[in-house]
Amino acid sequence: MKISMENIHKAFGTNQVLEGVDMEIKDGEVHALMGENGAGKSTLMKILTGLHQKDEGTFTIDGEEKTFANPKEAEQFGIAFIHQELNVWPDLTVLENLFINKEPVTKFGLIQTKKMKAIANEQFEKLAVSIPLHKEAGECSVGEQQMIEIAKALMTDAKVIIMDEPSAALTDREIEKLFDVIRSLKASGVSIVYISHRMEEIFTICDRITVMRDGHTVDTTPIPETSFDDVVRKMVGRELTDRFPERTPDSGEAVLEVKGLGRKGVFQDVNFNARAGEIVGVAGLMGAGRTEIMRTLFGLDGKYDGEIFVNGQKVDVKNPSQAVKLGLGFITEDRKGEGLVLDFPIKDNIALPSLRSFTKNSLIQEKEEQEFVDLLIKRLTVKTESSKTEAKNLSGGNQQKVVIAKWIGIGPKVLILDEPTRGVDVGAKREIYQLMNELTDRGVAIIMVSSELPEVLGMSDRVLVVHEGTIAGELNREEADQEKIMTLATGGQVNG
Amino acid sequence: MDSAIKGAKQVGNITQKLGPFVGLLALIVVVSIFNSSFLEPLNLLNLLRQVAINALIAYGMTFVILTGGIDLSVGSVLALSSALMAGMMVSGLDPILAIIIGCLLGAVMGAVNGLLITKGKMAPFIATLATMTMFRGLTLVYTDGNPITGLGDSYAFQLFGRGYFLGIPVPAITMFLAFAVLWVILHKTPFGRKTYAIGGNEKAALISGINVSRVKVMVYSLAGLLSALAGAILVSRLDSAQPTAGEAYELDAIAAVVLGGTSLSGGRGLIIGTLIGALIIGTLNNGLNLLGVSSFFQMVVKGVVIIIAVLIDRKKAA
Amino acid sequence: MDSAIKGAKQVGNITQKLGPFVGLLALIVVVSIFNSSFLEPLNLLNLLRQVAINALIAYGMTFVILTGGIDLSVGSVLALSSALMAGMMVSGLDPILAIIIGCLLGAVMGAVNGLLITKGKMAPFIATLATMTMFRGLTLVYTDGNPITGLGDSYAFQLFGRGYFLGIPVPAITMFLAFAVLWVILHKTPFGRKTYAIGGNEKAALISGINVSRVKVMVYSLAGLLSALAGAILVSRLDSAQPTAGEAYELDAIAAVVLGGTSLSGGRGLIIGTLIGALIIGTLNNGLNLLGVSSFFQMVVKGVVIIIAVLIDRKKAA
Amino acid sequence: SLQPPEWAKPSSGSGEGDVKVGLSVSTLNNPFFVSMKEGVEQEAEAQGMEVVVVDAQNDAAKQVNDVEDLIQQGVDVLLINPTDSAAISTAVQFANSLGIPVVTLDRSAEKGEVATLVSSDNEKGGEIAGEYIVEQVGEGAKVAELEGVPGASATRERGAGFHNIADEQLDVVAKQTANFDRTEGLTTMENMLQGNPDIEAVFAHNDEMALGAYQAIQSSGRDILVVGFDGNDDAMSSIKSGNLSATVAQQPIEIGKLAVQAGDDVLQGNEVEDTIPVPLKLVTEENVEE
Ligand SMILES: Nc1ncnc2c1ncn2[C@@H]1O[C@H](COP(=O)(O)OP(=O)(O)OP(=O)(O)O)[C@@H](O)[C@H]1O
Ligand SMILES: Nc1ncnc2c1ncn2[C@@H]1O[C@H](COP(=O)(O)OP(=O)(O)OP(=O)(O)O)[C@@H](O)[C@H]1O
Ligand SMILES: [Mg+2]
Ligand SMILES: [Mg+2]
Repeated sequence: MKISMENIHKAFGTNQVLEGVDMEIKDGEVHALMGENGAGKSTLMKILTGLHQKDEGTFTIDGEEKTFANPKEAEQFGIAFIHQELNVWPDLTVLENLFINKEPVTKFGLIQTKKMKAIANEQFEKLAVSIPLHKEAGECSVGEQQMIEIAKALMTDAKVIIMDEPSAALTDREIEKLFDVIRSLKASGVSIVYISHRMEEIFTICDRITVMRDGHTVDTTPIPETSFDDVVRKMVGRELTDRFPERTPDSGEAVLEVKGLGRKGVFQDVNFNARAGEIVGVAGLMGAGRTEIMRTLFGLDGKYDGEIFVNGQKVDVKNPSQAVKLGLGFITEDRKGEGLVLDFPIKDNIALPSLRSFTKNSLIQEKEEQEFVDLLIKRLTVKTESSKTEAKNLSGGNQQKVVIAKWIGIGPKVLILDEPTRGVDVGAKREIYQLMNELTDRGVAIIMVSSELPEVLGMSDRVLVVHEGTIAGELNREEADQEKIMTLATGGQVNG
Repeated sequence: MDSAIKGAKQVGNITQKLGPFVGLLALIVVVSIFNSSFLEPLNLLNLLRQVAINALIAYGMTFVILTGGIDLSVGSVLALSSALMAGMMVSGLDPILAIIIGCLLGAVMGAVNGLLITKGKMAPFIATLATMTMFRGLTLVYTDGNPITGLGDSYAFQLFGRGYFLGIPVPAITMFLAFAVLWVILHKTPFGRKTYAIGGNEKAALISGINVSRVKVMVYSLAGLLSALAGAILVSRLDSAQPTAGEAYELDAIAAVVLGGTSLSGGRGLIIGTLIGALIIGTLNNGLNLLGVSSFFQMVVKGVVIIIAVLIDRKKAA
Repeated sequence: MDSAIKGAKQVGNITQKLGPFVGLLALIVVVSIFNSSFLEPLNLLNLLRQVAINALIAYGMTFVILTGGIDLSVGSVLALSSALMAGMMVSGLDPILAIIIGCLLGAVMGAVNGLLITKGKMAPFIATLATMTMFRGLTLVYTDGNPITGLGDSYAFQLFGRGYFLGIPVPAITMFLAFAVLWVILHKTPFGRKTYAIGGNEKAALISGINVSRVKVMVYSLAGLLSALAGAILVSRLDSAQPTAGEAYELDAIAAVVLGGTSLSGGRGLIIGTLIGALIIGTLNNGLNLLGVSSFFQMVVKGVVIIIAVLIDRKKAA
Repeated sequence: SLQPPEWAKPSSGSGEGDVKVGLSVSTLNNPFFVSMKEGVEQEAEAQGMEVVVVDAQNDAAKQVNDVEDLIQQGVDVLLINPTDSAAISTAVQFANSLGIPVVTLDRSAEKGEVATLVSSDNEKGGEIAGEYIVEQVGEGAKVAELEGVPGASATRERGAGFHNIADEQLDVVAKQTANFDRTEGLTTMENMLQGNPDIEAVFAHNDEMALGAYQAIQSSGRDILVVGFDGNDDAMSSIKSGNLSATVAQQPIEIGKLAVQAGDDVLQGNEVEDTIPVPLKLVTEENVEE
């Protein structure tokens, strides 16, 4: 199927998102679509598949002009869409999730469960996925949920599959599996639109790349004719030097120490520490339990085994409010669901954990608050008109900066960052890395959980590798490399 | 370890499903210890008949709550549709035909709710709060505040609320039949699946191409239809249509749904739970009467029982 | 263009805030065209006095709804606390002291709701549905179903519900004073900010170190306290405590909050809106009475007005 | 069939030992019915009978269930104070089918076999109130009416009686329901006064509303005649202190007592009248001490 989009315009209210986008998808190619957060990539694909309606422009499919009224129509026409936001029903089983709104029925209108199972098993085999079909989707890890979404799209026998950041929640092993599938789809003539912020992936799997900036198409080039730096320049509109800013680690005393930390059935016997001015990277496969360890450490999951020390003092972290008082900050992996009050202005979001520090006589001192917030917004270069803009109107990268600003505001001793750059574009990523450096220079200890190995290697002073709920090994900056981390993450041994 | 966790989870799942049932059994045991006449056949038949009205309304409420909504207007829909039915009967229409038309009118009232919620984008709570007031007012206007009587003595009509078939009260039979039909709709048809999908994740349902508005309108219509059916039973039982019928019935129906383990935030629950929930409430009402508990204390006990039941359910879920 | 957009947004924002106010004005104009006696000073004073009770309850409801909850028990809390106040007065306690203790007891009842919701992890709808039944039952048990009378004739107590201060009815003064205090709490203190944050995103609030449970318990206690205060006014107005007082008051309070533009899903809304919402409902009741509309039609009109008001609000938001 | 199956019917012959009386009351949230219940209990105790009381909380459907539950407990005679005379019919018929005699209190049943109705004559009471108002404020005076719960028989009958007089001799300028509730009586009256400043008298379908209306009138500083209905304690003391003008007093305790006696008569096989009227009395400041 050949799709060409010409001069697409779209505005949400007064927000002009697309201002003349052109793009062409050929038969059997893997076409990368890149651009900064908020460039309009997802919006373009949503319009193509009938979820939003365009204001202007034309879609031509195999030579004929075509506009879909709703996603179902697009799907019936052979265009499947794996959305950036996961569309799972946590209370339904995996099987039910796979077949929502396309259940096969008997002539009496009853659902044929057996037939559904057969189709699903076949599909999972192709993807080498082994999720039990009767498991509730809510009990699956984010990565598993992503695989369900992928399977769902493949089941439709689509001729074009749009993948909007499919790898954001996957680790390298799953990504490899996904690439195998993409290659075999391509071989059978299926076209793929692949949206991602991860450069390495783009250069591994894609044939051509279209870059978008500020609602326009910059250009489309075959992958062999372009380079990493070239793409970045087109995306951000200026030259960007190194991906990772230089670090001059200078670590002090251990600020946080964890001994024998465990929670029944989730993780056990976790020991590590984090020193002032140090970045500790935490790597592992999807579902290894990294997030769970951090949640427990922050008092989010209640009772735990083992001991936690802050500044050498044994502490009992029963809830987040105690964690915050102890000087811990937690940037979670789900910034929309857990990091931000989306309806709040930026100001209120940033001030939330530090309300106490500018409250006098039980009243919030609004001037002090405003100054405090303005300072942070400036320091983190949050791109916004004013501090009164609601958080939901910011792009992903800027939202992430707001979350970080909010925690910098409490003057933390320890900052836990869980997947700090997931879904964040290269430009914003670099700024976040720079911030992390600034923080460590001021003596903050940073624990960075990440599934992006280049990031772990590029930023960490020390790397902890988690495997099935235990720390499988610890590597220092010099000895850490991709291979050793993967070996430990998959249960292997590394000597040294 | 993995299989142990799985095992534990499955047990958890089963007790979750059985939870309301165990509660009902416990309640029955307690009541029959204190008053042996509870278990007499006639009382059990009475109990089933008494439960039927709330159960029917609560079935519809289950669908509504599964989509993440709520319907406060069920009692007023019951009142208005039963007044209209009675009006038709008085004017000489065949009672069974009147009931059928009345049920369809109930469905139309439900559709009004559905349209306000989908097309009007109103919160279900507010939309149905407004129609609750409105339909009640219309009932009073239509009946001029008086009961409608003189419904004739069609045997079939009398049977509908008062009769027995094979020794079982007809309302109870209606209740079980409706249960069977609705169970199939909810668990075996795409419509049922969509109901769950909308409540579980409305955005995702929309993206999956589900016509969310249409499903919702149908769900609220179903709730209206079932309320009207309950109203028909009431009209036959009371041999009249009461303008004040059905007041506060929404609360009993919601309580039945929740006692049955359905989540108020939508997407999770079973209709069998609702039937059991309705039986729990009915047993409580009947049992407390049999035990001679004063009506004032009955209210206190009912409140406490709901709290305990839900708390136990929470404990299990955790 | 950019500043034009900004301008448009601000206008949008202002009309959103002014929406309920414009609605109120329109209503006042309509009513006074049809019946000139509406605008007479005495009627306006009466209106304010009539609105006070609903407004006080609705203030508390605003906090509750802002956290994303709901409180169905406000009417029962009003009844139980006013019965207890009257009981204390009859037994010779100083009436003002009795009112203060009664308000604290109301706060305790609210705290029970809060604890069921936070510690018991119950859905607010169900927890307060249960306590609504329970507190009502306790009121009936305590009063034995009879009004409590013979409250003595303390002048201060009589003033509280019936008196005037500087020509303004005391309940209206209470209503405005409470408004001022609550406005400051909601918009100028960390507690208010936390209330919004919890409703906006409870998980994010928790992770930001907010003690969500404590804030919620305090919010429900506040709602209980304000219901009890409304109860005190009612006791003084009626010179007695009625066991059936406050029935269905939760509906009027919720309607006031929603008419005032507060979102039922929490996190968004203003207390000034609630005051206006209460005035709209009061004007409607008073106006329809003045116009001699039959009470049956009044219900229909009220339903329709709520629907129209909310629909207009939605249109503006879109 | 309209009959319960044979196998389910309770084994009759529970008539041994004490006589058991079942009383189903429309509501106990109202002092009038509480007094009636007390009358039943006093008389039953005097006669050595056992009483079981259930409260329908003004819900006609609940009352039908209540009666079934009473029968389940093996009562020998049913005393029913219906929430609605039409709606209670099927319950009466059910009792009839099991051979349990039924006496109704205050309101009757439209269908089914009722041994007797013990009640005050509400319509007559409405007329008494109307006549008293004419007598006090003169023919053609402007009056207001506070109605009870819409559709309740007391509302209908008292209203009908009142209008028998008022339609001829008075000018009813305002008429609103206040649902038998004191709070609503207060606010409704306030609003009525606003719309109709020249009202001279108010008839309220019960004392609760009358007392609420009185509060409204008092704070408006006007002098308006208020007539209630029922004669409960609160109203009596209000009349005593010269606030309420009058009330049409019923004798709920008497109704209860007479009902038990009638039930006893039926059980003994004695003849009883179709209706047993309980006298009403206009209570004013002059005769309130009696
Ligand atoms: N439904 C909507 N209503 C209003 N604005 C929207 C809506 N959807 C997207 N936007 C805005 O449109 C712009 C483009 O968003 P889009 O999601 O297409 O970006 P993206 O390129 O996919 O970014 P990312 O890399 O962060 O996924 C953003 O400014 C976003 O805030
Ligand atoms: N809400 C949940 N309910 C049930 N199980 C869960 C839930 N969240 C996580 N798990 C399970 O807990 C385990 C650890 O998950 P965790 O999120 O800590 O992994 P992770 O290493 O952070 O990986 P990810 O990259 O997926 O975030 C996984 O087996 C996952 O399936
Ligand atoms: Mg996107
Ligand atoms: Mg994780």
